[in-house]
Amino acid sequence: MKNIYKIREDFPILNKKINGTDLVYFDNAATSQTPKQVIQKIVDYYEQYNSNIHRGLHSLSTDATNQYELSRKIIQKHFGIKNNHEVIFTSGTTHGINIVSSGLESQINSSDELIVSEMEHHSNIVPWQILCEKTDAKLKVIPINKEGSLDIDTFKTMLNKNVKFVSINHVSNSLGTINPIEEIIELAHKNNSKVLLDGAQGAAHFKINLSEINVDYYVASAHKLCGPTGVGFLYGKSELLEALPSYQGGGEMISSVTFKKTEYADLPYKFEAGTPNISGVIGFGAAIDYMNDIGFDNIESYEQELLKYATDRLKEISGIKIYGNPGNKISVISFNLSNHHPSDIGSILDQFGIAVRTGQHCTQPVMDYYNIPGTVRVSLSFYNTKSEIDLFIDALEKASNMLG
Amino acid sequence: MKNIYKIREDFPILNKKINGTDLVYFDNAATSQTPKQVIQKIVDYYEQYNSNIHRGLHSLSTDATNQYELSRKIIQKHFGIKNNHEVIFTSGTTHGINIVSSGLESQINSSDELIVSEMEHHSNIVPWQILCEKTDAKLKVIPINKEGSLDIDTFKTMLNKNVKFVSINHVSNSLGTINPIEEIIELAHKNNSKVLLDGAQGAAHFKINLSEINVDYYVASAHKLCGPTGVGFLYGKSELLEALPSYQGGGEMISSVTFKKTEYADLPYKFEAGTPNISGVIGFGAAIDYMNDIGFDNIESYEQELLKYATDRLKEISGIKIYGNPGNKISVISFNLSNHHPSDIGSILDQFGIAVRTGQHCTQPVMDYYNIPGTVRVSLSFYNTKSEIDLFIDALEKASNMLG
Amino acid sequence: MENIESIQQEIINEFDFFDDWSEKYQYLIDLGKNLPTFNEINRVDENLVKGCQSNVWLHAEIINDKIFYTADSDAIISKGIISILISVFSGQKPEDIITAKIDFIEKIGLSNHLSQTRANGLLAMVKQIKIYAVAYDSKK
Amino acid sequence: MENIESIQQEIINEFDFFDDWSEKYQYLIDLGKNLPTFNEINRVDENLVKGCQSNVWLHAEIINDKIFYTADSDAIISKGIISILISVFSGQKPEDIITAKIDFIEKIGLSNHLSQTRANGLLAMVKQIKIYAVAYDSKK
Ligand SMILES: Cc1ncc(COP(=O)(O)O)c(C=O)c1O
Ligand SMILES: Cc1ncc(COP(=O)(O)O)c(C=O)c1O
Repeated sequence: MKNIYKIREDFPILNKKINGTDLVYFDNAATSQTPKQVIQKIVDYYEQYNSNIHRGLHSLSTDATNQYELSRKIIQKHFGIKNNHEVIFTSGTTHGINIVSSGLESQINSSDELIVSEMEHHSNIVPWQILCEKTDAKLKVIPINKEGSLDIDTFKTMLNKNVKFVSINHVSNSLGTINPIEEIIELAHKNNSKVLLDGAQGAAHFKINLSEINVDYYVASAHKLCGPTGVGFLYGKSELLEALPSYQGGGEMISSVTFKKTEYADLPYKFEAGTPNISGVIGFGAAIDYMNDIGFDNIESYEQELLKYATDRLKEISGIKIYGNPGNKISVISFNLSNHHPSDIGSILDQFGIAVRTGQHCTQPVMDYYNIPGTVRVSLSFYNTKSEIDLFIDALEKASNMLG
Repeated sequence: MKNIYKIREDFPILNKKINGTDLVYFDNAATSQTPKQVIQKIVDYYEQYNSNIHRGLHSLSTDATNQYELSRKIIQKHFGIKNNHEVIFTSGTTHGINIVSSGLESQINSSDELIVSEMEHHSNIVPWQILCEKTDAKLKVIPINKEGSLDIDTFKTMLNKNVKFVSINHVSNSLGTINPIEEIIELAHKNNSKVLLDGAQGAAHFKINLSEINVDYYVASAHKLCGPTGVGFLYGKSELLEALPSYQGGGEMISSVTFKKTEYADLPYKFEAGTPNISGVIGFGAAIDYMNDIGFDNIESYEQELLKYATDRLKEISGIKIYGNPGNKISVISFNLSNHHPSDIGSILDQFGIAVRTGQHCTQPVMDYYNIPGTVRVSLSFYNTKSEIDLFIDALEKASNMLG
Repeated sequence: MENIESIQQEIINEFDFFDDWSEKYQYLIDLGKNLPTFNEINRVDENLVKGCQSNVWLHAEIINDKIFYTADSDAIISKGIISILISVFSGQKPEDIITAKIDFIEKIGLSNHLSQTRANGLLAMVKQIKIYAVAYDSKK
Repeated sequence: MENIESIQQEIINEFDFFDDWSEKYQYLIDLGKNLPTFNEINRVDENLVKGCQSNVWLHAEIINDKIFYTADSDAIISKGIISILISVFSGQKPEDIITAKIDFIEKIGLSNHLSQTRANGLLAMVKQIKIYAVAYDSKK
């Protein structure tokens, strides 16, 4: 991998001081930081060729359209997607899931069942609850076990001819668990159920080939992938996206409008109504290029090294309880310290310049499962270092002393 | 007003060369350009305090949340909105209209009527067509006249007890017409119909006080207001927004999730599911601050001066036909030259570095009304100059000669 | 009973002794630990203060025209903050609580050391304290 | 009839004479004006080429195993572009059209002077020309 200190130079925010001390940013699962290459790409857009895209005849519009469509190609290639028009730009993971869940309304009826898991992010629970409310379909939940893994045996027993859809995250944002998605997809497909994979957490940590795993839908957010806020993408197999009604009406997504009859445009435009987040999409492409320059293999192995180091060091502290101990996990550690409330730990760590997330992490069912109000979550990225982990451990020990 | 050349220094893109000559950007109605103050604000976000907002305990999250919420306050104040929670951030005008149109589904039935006008942007037609398809309600259309004004007398005869909703643009993007919205709102309210105002074009050209005009819903996009792409806002009266179901399910918009029961958060979060376009929202606030620094009164009078100058100079050219001649219009001129196709004019103007938009401008019914394939649209902004208009007129004359 | 203003002044004086944020936090934590035990009967949803990251329960009762507050939280720093608020407001008259100007929070320099989320929580607590006062006042 | 490659070369030579974009555009415009009149019978929706900013109609018929194209547009520059395409492809054999490598567009330096929208339109026209050839070829 490129030298870690060289990498850190790419991230201006890592020079920031908090309360007089160096920022240690361990909240990467909420939002990753943005390298200057991506920031510069966004600045270039606004300084050089800011313009509305498609249908414009002038040069700026041509440049903006080309760069926007280049991002689609970068994403297509990176995620191993067969057809360019299967990449739909969204405002983020949540938006992508909602396009699918709301679009399925006419295909789902009261005898159908949908499956999610107990470890899903609220964004992958609530849209399906809404769909079930509208259609009277049943929402079933794959349970988790103490290790924080999915109970695949139970999942197998849940599959029956009524199960039309399985929506599951690749990686849990609160526990870090990497789910056995190949197995889940195969089981679901044998059962004629379609599968949506929530890649919000997975996409940042390893490369995935969507054609190979043969998933039906996939969603992710740029802001968790070194990219800008307000943009993400939805992948869907052509024939499924074509069968899905468009989510929003507006400009760009139609080919002809009269008050008698409106004709919808082809994929992907059918789902991209209105002026999109052009600078965001362009920054998204730059972010994926940036991460590929670092190399996902390098990222993965370095992050695993950080994970091991942080876990080992955390375990030295008495009273630490880590939630989730699955065989496969990303560099996310959710823990509590003695009986201290996570928000007490988080507030004190912040005074030491250490940014962690505390609370339920939008996964209330996971907290309910462990019967806790929340956790302190440390999520490490490829630009973090072992010495930052040391600072964090020091601060945590001090917090522990203060709280007594 | 601040000196125009000082203002132009704020816009880096205005130094751009196209095909060897200076860029003349006259496509402001599609997307306005972005001043360096706004670009810097976006850069600051990514370099200083990029973080997921709300519920975070650490400093970055506090900073990001404060700045995000500050933008809500800036918008609230600028648009004369009573309550802060009545400002909902969206990904743009199209998104805002769709939140309302799709949310009304349960309140509209087959005996109801909805009214739009013949001059609406597709984004303010298609969502209502979809709603009507779902509910069997009727979509009625206020006709326009040769001047490009709404036929208010006909509108009056269209109002009856079945009309539940009127959705109308403040300013036409293809003709520039400023509609008599106070009158329309009053007539609609007397008829117990709610009104949505599409402010995509109006917001950039003059200040509007939403409480005073007493409109029920209002939508706009930042990218037409010197702000970034992928962000806009929806205003709605509290009681109406509360009665509207949330548009998307996900994080942030719920207060509690269990598989038995999910409780939705209060306004505005109920409509802001998922990680929003944080940098976009913050840039949006900076853009409104920037425009207020220039002063909307100044902007309005200077743009009217440009409009008059451009119109006069255009009329000197033989074969020019301008579409729309309403009493009140913004600095937008839609025209054709002899029998030349607008795309021929546009292509040649582009070679001279002049960016105009050609085609239907997402208002096909307007083109159908005039029975033309499209127009050349020149849309001027407060950072344009009379000498740019001269360059445009020169180029247009040359184009006319070339086309013969 | 001292009045609200002078109690605030005492708190400000107290915090003036501290050199840095960690001493302030330690003080809050100690206050939190010494908060009187909350009557379990009052640990009900109606007493939950909305808008805090941790659960905060706030109970009020009126005795001889004065309002007495008791409270609890599952987070110790929240408890420390509550403890200060109780020392300011508990035992005061509804009309005084309603009109009180609360400025000690900035003056003790705590607002710099509270995240937005916690600051919102604190505001929510003050608001709830005042709402109780308004409710009792209007019943008189 | 010359073959596709040599016709392309002639076009490239022709454009080499021009000094700047305006001469190229003027040439396209003149070509557009001289495009033979389109038979009104063929102005049907099925002949519309999708993806152009202006309407482009393209008709093909086979005479003695060769394909003859006629076309029209409501925009003159599109007509000029079509005119060149017709001179390249019309009268050629389906199999030659299918396999032809089209590189004159970049070589005449027009791609720099065509907006993306027009370039897409041009691609759409070439695609449609090839689709007709494939259709006739498979019927043989
Ligand atoms: C009048 C009007 N309404 C709606 C829109 C759609 O705005 P957006 O593409 O930002 O969603 C536009 C943009 O061109 C417009 O001019
Ligand atoms: C697993 C998972 N799914 C979905 C989301 C929602 O992503 P966004 O907020 O970008 O829409 C997140 C973000 O925290 C996540 O971690």
